[in-house]
Amino acid sequence: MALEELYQEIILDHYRHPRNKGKIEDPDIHEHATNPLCGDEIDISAKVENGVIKEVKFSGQGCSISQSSASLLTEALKGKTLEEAETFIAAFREMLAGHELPEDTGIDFGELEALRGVTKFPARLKCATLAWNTAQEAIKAFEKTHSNH
Amino acid sequence: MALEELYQEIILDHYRHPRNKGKIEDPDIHEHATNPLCGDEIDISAKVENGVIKEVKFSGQGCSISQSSASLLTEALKGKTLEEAETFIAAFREMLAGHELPEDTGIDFGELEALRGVTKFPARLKCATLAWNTAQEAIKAFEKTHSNH
Amino acid sequence: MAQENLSARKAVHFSSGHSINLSAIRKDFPVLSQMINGHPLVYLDNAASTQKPMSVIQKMQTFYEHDYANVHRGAYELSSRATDEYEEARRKIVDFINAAGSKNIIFTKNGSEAINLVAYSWGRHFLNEGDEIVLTEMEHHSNLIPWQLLAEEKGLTLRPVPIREDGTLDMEVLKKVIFSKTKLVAVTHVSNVLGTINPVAEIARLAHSVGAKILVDGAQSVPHFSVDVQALDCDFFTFSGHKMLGPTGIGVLYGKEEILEEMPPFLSGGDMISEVWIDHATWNELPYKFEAGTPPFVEAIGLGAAIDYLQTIGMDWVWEHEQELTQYALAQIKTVPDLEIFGPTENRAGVISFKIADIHPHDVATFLDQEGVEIRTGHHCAQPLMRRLCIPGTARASFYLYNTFEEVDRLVAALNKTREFFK
Amino acid sequence: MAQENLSARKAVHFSSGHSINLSAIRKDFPVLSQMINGHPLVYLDNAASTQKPMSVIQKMQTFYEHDYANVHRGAYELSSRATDEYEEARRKIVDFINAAGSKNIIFTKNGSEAINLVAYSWGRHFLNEGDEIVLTEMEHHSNLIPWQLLAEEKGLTLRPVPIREDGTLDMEVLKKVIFSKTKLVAVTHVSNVLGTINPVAEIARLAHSVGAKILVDGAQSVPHFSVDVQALDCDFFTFSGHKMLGPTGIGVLYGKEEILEEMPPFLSGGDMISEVWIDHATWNELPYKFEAGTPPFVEAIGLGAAIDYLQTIGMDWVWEHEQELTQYALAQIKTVPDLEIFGPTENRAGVISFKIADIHPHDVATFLDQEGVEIRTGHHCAQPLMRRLCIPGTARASFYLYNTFEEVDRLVAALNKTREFFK
Ligand SMILES: Cc1ncc(COP(=O)(O)O)c(C=O)c1O
Ligand SMILES: Cc1ncc(COP(=O)(O)O)c(C=O)c1O
Repeated sequence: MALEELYQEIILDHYRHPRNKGKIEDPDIHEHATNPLCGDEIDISAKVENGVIKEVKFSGQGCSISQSSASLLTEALKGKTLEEAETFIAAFREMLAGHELPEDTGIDFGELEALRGVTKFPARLKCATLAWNTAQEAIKAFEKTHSNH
Repeated sequence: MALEELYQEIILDHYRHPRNKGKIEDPDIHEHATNPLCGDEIDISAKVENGVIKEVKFSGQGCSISQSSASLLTEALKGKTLEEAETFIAAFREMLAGHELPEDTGIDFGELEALRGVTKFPARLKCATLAWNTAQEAIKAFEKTHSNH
Repeated sequence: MAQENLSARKAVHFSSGHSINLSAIRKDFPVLSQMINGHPLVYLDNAASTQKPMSVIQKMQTFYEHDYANVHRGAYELSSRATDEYEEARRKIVDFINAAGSKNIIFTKNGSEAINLVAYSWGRHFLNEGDEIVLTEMEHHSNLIPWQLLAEEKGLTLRPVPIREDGTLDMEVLKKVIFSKTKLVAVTHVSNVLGTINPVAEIARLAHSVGAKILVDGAQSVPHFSVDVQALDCDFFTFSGHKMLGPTGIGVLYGKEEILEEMPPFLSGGDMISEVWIDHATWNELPYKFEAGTPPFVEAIGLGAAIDYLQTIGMDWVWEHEQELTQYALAQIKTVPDLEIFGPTENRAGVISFKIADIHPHDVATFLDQEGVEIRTGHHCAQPLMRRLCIPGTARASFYLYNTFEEVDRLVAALNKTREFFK
Repeated sequence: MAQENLSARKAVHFSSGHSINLSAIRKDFPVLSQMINGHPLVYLDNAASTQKPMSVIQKMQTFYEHDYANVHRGAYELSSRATDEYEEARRKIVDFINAAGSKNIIFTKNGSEAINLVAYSWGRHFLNEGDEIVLTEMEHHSNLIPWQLLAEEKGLTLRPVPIREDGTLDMEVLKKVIFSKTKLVAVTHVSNVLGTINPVAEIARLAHSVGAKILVDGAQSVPHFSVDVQALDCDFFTFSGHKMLGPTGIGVLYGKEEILEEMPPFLSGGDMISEVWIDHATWNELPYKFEAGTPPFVEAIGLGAAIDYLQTIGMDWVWEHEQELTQYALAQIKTVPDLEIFGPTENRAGVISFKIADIHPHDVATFLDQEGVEIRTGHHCAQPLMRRLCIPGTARASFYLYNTFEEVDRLVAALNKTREFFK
């Protein structure tokens, strides 16, 4: 049954036991976003040191897909440079869009592979990408302020 | 051919040689109206003495139907009491709507019978009735002011 | 499930007057006979939009194939036909809601535009700083944001009336907040989330007693039971064609003639004018003063066919049928473990909002979709109401004349399955 | 009549690339194969509204029969299909007029609403007392009255640019009236009365040189030749679906993204919001910020099918065909005794306004209708232009891709007959 593809154990696990939930005090990076159509909310905050994401947290409310996706995101981005993070986010969005990645990107999605099932549920795509779009916005905003300095 | 029913000689004659064309100075009754959709304009003015329409004129511009109808109206209403005029206008509108009049009204349309052809051309009904609606408004307005005195 | 129960109901059904056959009705709706994800479609999103009977689809098709031309401005055969059919559709609306005449009926593109028209034209012209608008916590955004924007522009105060625990309007508060400064009461006839039916005739009396006007958002009432705008004595009444078997692209504003007469135009352009100079213009008579440009006249004609269909079935039958479905559904849905229903249990329409345990509504919808059961989830354009209920959204099943008891059973079975999976 | 001439033209026609067969095209339009008053219909009122090909009618029918549900808000199969098709239609518009992306395309109910949106949202927000709007004497009421109302509200000055004797815009005057106080130039791309094609790219440069914006009313251009809104560099561009083979109930506003971003909402309600509290709200992203309530999405999908049809034929072919018809018609109509044509003889679209002796246009139309020839008469929603030409109205024949040379001959024969009768 296709539903099991969508609601894989990893996803349900991250939904029930979200990792890195909360808000970082005095964050370097911070962005809040909503999906006006279904009411999902995501707040992403992070600490950046020398261009590396040292810590990242999320808070918000929403369905199992949006919340587990955010939880998985925090694990995936931690330790990456901003540049790596942006490449990774772009690649992840490509995967959800159902596109094959070129062989040579060398990107390993790890547990995030579990979200691939969403490609079969187009109505849920926005749930899966909300956190990622938010993180991308956040990084862009950070880079903009810092290149202005 | 149906067209000859619409454009009867009487109508073309009244169009080419309109009767009572002009404006009465210092009229007792006066009303201006337009048909916004085709641009026809009609101005009706009249003198009333002891409740009788002594004189009535029209001016304006428009198609053969609207102008001949106005010209015929001036001839029909002259000499009638306001009450008779209103009954007559109502009866005329009934005729154009394609309704049979009850036998006992005793109304004789005379030359106005020529306008009966309009019933076959619904798109032209508004042309034929513009002057009559305007006259009715004018009489109503007159009666309103005079009952208030 | 409950098979005897069901047949008993159906008997009641058929004894109630005419012999209406539900499966015959369903055959009129081509969309219903399809499979979704391997199951026969169960369409339960009627509060968002309803399906269309063949007669409506075909009416528009035939019109495009045989009689199409622009309305109002033509002195030729096709254009006369189009104009006649458009005005005939308007008269059908007049009859359907018992308006005084065609002058009271303005065609818009949807229910929202109808409310916006009143806010922009009447609101901007007649309301002044310090005036108050009373509305309710259960309004659809379309009967809230236009008043927020107006309030901001004009310095008005909005007075939201809260709901009580049972999902009904708090009439005690309503009576208190309506006073001499109140200029408008904007209230939904039926809540699109809770199914609550508001006592709008009584609210109209309260509004009029202080000289205020009342606008009733009838998007969720007119499709489901017979409405008499004059008996309700509302000043404005709005609704959408697509929620009552009609096409998209058409809505209706009803207004009292003397009020519409005094209102300035809203949208302007072709057809709504009388005489135009390069620097000023005068306006056409009602209702055309408010219909600028080429109106959605084929959509209006389609809505006319929808009304014909509803009247053939009979609005009493529609309402009775939905009431039976709703009572049955309320009883059955409640049997799902950890399920909570929002809204009143009695005197309510066929819109049922609920949540199951802490399963997010979006997840519920995806599960049900896999079973072919199509419901709506989210805030239903009523975010303030969601805040009041302290939930991010609900799952919502809503019925119409073509829904069956078996479909309710399918819904309940799917809900049970969902509950199992997320346990 | 002119039979050799005709075949010569047709040869040119077919040598111009693809082998498009006019009678095959005509078969796509069911309405065309009917009799009116005993004669085969000759439909020459395309500037008011065009007929619809089977593919458009059927697209909407199929959608209602198989895929209908409300858009945007659903997490289920049918609603996803509807949303996808609606957004696909938007992308077709993007391609058709070469917009930058979907954010630039806002669906309205007709061309008039698109202009009103700009007047209400952009105009009320960005214009102030003393600012000036330049427009032309040949504007349709829909690109005039919204600016009159705005001018009255805000204390703006309208600067109408006159036309020259030959029906073209007086560019000398235009250059003079555009100056630092000018904030907007509102101009029609093609006149719906005279067929005049205005040099909008040049006017856009003039407007931008003083920091003004330009709104181009494309109701009569987009249906007939290929338009590139970015090449024209217009800030706003508007048009109607029903004038380009699409259904009623749908219009389009194109706007530059940075301008749309800064504009406040116009119509408000469901779908155009982001977060809503009882007393305030925030807005959805473009283009949804401007689409309140259930949009006319089936109509948008129908318009998408119309664009598919036009692109299959090819806009170059459409334009060439209409140009040939127009040149032929101008030459033939002139042979009718006492007939006067308004508007330019060259560089003009297929809209031909004329009068015959002192026969009122309305009478002409009735005569032609008896011969099955359907034209439009009256002021064509351009009363100031009628005043300028000192006439109450004109008779107007306008062409589209399905019209034939034989139909022009039928028109001319009917005109001669009319002339005879009233002699
Ligand atoms: C030049 C022009 N502008 C605007 C319009 C208005 O379009 P709509 O009737 O779709 O609102 C028309 C058509 O009537 C037109 O010809
Ligand atoms: C109560 C209520 N009011 C207004 C609307 C808005 O109607 P529309 O979407 O036709 O603009 C809706 C439907 O969404 C509704 O349920």
